[in-house]
Amino acid sequence: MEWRWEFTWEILPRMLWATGNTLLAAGVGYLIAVVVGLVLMLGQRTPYQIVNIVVREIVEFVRSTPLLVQLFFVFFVAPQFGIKLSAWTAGMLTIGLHFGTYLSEVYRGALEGVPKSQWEACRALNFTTLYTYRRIVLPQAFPIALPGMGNYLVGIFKDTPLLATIGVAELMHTANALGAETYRYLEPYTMVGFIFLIISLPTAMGLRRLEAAVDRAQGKRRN
Amino acid sequence: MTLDTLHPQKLEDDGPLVRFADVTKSYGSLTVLDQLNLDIAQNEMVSIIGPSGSGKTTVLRVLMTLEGINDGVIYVDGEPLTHMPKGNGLAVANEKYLHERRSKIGMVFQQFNLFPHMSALQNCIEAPMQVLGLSRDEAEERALNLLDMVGMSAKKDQHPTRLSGGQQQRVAIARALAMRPQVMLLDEVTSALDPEVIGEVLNVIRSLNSEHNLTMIMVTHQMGFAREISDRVCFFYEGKIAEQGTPDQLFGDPQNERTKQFLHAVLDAN
Amino acid sequence: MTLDTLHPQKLEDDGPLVRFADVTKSYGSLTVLDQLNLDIAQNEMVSIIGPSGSGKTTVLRVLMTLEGINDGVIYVDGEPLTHMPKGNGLAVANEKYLHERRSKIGMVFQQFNLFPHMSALQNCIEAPMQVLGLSRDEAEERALNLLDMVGMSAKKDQHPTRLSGGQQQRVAIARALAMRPQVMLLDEVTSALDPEVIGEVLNVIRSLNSEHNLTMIMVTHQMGFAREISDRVCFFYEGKIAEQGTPDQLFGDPQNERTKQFLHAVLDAN
Amino acid sequence: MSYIEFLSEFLPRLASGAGMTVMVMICATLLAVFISLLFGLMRLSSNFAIQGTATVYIEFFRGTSLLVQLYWIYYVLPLMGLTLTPFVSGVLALGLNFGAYGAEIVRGGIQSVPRGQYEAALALNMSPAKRMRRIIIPQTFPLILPPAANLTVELLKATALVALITVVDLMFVAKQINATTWLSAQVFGTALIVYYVMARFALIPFLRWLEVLAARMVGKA
Amino acid sequence: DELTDRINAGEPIRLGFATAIPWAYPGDNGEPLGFVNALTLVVLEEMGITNYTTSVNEWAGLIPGLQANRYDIITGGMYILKSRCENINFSDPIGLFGDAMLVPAGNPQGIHNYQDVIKTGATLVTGAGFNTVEAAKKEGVPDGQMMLVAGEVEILAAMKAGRADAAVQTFFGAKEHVDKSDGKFEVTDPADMPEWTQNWVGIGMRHSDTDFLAAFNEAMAKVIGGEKWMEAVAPYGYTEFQLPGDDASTEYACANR
Ligand SMILES: Nc1ncnc2c1ncn2[C@@H]1O[C@H](COP(=O)(O)OP(=O)(O)OP(=O)(O)O)[C@@H](O)[C@H]1O
Ligand SMILES: Nc1ncnc2c1ncn2[C@@H]1O[C@H](COP(=O)(O)OP(=O)(O)OP(=O)(O)O)[C@@H](O)[C@H]1O
Ligand SMILES: [Mg+2]
Ligand SMILES: [Mg+2]
Repeated sequence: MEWRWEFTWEILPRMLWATGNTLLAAGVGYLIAVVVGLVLMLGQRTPYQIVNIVVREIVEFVRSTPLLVQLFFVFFVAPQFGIKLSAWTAGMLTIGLHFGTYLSEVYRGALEGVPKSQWEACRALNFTTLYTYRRIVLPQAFPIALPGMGNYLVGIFKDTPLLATIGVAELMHTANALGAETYRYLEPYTMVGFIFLIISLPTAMGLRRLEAAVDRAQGKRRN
Repeated sequence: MTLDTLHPQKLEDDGPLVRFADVTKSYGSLTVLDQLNLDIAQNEMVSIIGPSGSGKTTVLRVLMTLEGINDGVIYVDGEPLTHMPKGNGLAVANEKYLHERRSKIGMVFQQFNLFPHMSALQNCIEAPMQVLGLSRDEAEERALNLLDMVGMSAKKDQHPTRLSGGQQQRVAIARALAMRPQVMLLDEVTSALDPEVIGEVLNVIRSLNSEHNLTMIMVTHQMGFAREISDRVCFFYEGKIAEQGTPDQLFGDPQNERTKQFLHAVLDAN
Repeated sequence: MTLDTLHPQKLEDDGPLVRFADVTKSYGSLTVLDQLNLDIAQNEMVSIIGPSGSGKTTVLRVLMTLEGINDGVIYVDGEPLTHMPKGNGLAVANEKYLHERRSKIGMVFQQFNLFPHMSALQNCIEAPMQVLGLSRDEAEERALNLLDMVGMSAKKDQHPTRLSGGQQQRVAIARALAMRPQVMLLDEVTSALDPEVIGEVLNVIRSLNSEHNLTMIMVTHQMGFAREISDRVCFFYEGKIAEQGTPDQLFGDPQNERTKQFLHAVLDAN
Repeated sequence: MSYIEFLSEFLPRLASGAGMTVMVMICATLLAVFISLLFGLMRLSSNFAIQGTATVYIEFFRGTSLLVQLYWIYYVLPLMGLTLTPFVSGVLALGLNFGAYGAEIVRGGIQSVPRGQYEAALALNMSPAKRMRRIIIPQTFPLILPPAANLTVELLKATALVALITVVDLMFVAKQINATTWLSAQVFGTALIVYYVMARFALIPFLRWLEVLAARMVGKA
Repeated sequence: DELTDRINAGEPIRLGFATAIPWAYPGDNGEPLGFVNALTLVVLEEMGITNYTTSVNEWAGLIPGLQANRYDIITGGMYILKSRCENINFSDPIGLFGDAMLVPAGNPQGIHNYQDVIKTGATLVTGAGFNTVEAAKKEGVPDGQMMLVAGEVEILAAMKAGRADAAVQTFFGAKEHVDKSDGKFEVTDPADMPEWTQNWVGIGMRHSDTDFLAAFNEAMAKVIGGEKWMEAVAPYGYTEFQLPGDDASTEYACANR
């Protein structure tokens, strides 16, 4: 099965248009996830045990069930109970909530990476808990969380193909359609892979830069 | 804890600023503070000396509410620290109550615990601005002033990782002093300081002590320092105060066996 | 670095064990070690004193190869430390070469740097087993012996987070001594120790010094300690040795202005 | 038919599918862990070639979607003369892909161990390998485990994709049942619950236990 | 060719199909059910081949799977279309089939074909990459009215969720859905659909396996429409109406569909 250039050029416009959709879905989804994640993480550290447990269970449920199935339910089953969201809204909300639960775990791990002695210093200076988080703990947790957060930025982008099941015409959806219409899979799939690469590579590099910059800003010595 | 032993009402006003009443603290089977009783008056400078592991740091940590206690009460300014009056008994203090109590106390740690992501100056202005609500200018003025007193103004923009041991310690001292606490807890602040700097720090502390009538409790291993600065020296042994008195008394003619032995060693060393 | 200034060939055997030849170390614009020259003989005990920020810790760090140097050469046992002979010049040393050089040197850090995931005992047997290839029994025997000498055998199974400052420091000392290095670098090891323990530690060090003819370079702020233990005292000022000599000379009648001033302060403090 | 009837009729098949899911899960996890450590360490190597290789690998597998990799291994590799069984294809794709993510986590954890620990190990003259294995890596566990747990749970769910290449796992069985009964809500609802149960009451407790273990190891707990 | 050699060597022939009731689908143990499988087995038996294995795939993966040599023939019930002919060979037609509309019971909007869809402005759902997509486009259904989802499952789900007013699929597929969704839906008469969307179905094979193709066609010619044939497919609702007819030829389909 040899590579056909003219076919490649022929489908390129459709692929690029789909790429736009993919980026949009991933971008908005990630923004939602970052915020939701923070809420879910703090929701597990409130003084109220009940709240903590409830939030914990929500996180566990969402993150331990497949996004694919969640999308199916939100889009196809929820309407039978009167909740009818557009493919796009349903898609981005679901993916955002889903990755929000992951990020909440990333945040948690990072927080535990901040030495206990830093909390003690804040006590001694009589900072309020909220303030301690905002100015002392989170800034130090941030560099620890960055690699994980980067992972999920790339990850959410990578998972947008799942939106195909509910008919959001992103890259994979288009590649499948093209493949199925023309029965040539080599070009569409290879192009998808390639497009994913040329988008996620610079992203990842940017994240590296960011990590380094943050460390420098915090006067850390690199090993 | 046994509440019946306690007298919840406020102590009379001319009473001690800090009072440990039968305070016991233990880690599992190990008793670190053993029914400790200790009163410290307004404006007094108390040094705590004693062998390693005798509970010196722990005293400061419980007073800073970094560790809970197993029995007894600690009074600050006449009011119980870890317990708040409730009905006609005592209930375990909530965060709000502790926050208000803590505002009277400041501490310098043996390991400095500076904020690594902030410059020396930022480390010092953070709390005054946020907790005391000073304006940035006021806070900076105060901080620069203190950093200058401890000879660190040249390094004010460096992050802790780029500071030497003594430099870090001096920043830590400035950070705590910037809060103008009533009671200041110093845990071996002189350990990383050379005699010269110790001299300077001494002066800073003295001046603050007189100007802002600061009360001080310091743990130290440097007898010279203890002798120099303190009104009273407490010799700790196995979580108790084995002996206490003015520097001259304690260093001059110690009564307690253990104290003698300890100070004897000191003379060997210096 | 400028290789022409160097003499790669091995120094004569009766030469110094450690030699700093015009060593310069700077962080950006800040010069921390300024063309430092320092020879230390086999079995000698050298104390380094001096104001905070004068480069004392840095000397130890570069000798331990924790920091690179910008100029000059450091010789250990006659062989260049950071550079290995190659052709008739010097090339930057590779890991293997450094590994072999380092085996002669041990260090105790100002901040202890104990391994938090290991008990006191494990901290002490890890390297002897992994690096020197001792059997667990040999390693434990050696370690327990040392922990006992520094009075820590009771806490041998505790993790560092559960040890007091002085206890951590003593474990750190034992850990370094367990490697039986030829040269031992001590950075303010006495800072967290009370005079009693200092006495004990002193004896440990002395005995090792005589038995295993250990050479020692220690940074300290406690003049008493320096005077007590060392054959030679070096007064550091701004990355240079401003003055050096036997304790009696240096403390007795210092020549250099800066030294006088510094020691004057000392007398104030003690 | 009522949900009870539905379960009594199809649960056995779903269960057997779940069995296969667990198989895939375990194999893929082992592969992923190995790759994470390998490339996580390579990323930190000072040797440019090694570091470069790791970076390329990680970015490639993070950069292209798992689905694409799966299809590549299953449909395109045979065109190049390498035909792997569906099971192997699935495990391979999952392991390689998640390994890349794991490597980043490993790297992050290692880099956040305090510098003083490297210095102490070096001062004791431990070889770079020993420094890593005995001192640094053990200390990274408390930092690495929460995100790693995330990843493992994700992997469990990602196994659903192997259904697309004819591995008879939970998702595959669910699709089969659905295609004959068309009770989508019940079928996929049940599948969802099965995944949840596997994760919530087997996988996650196990990972939490590891976290506690690690915390105790560094004397935190 | 390679396949013939393998079969002569006594190796089993590998049938590849997706789950599309009643065309072709696996039993609990993966045994080949559905009429395409049934009649394929009849032909193979005629060829003296009784030794076979099966592989159940995603519909969209059927042709790549064949090209990746993961099975030898596609018995999924594929229309013979030009685009497909470029990638694989087809046996002679095994039948002529039409699409139909799946609509809510009582067909409120009166949708019977693509033109009705355009008129009513209804939303039409079908699977991404189904041949019906091409058909709808040719008939002029605007993209705005088309809803493309992953497959049969989502098509029915979309109808149940009321996200689409009509679904277009094969008559058999639609009928299956009607049977399995207790009276919620009904299927329109295939005859109402444009004639040209009627399609012949063939068994898919690799371009390379030419000898096998010839042998298969030869054997099929003997049994098609015969007694064995008809009783094999009867349980799945395949009747003589579906028989391809004598003028049917794969070449014609490849050229015109
Ligand atoms: N990583 C670094 N980056 C920049 N400057 C540094 C760094 N490390 C040390 N310095 C500076 O180098 C100088 C010497 O540091 P060093 O730790 O040797 O001092 P020291 O003699 O040990 O002082 P102390 O007695 O307080 O420990 C100090 O002024 C310090 O600020
Ligand atoms: N978290 C802990 N868990 C268990 N034991 C502890 C803990 N913290 C301290 N200890 C023990 O409590 C005792 C007193 O500790 P503390 O830090 O008060 O000693 P110290 O007087 O400050 O000694 P040093 O002068 O060496 O700092 C020590 O024996 C120590 O091992
Ligand atoms: Mg202490
Ligand atoms: Mg120093």
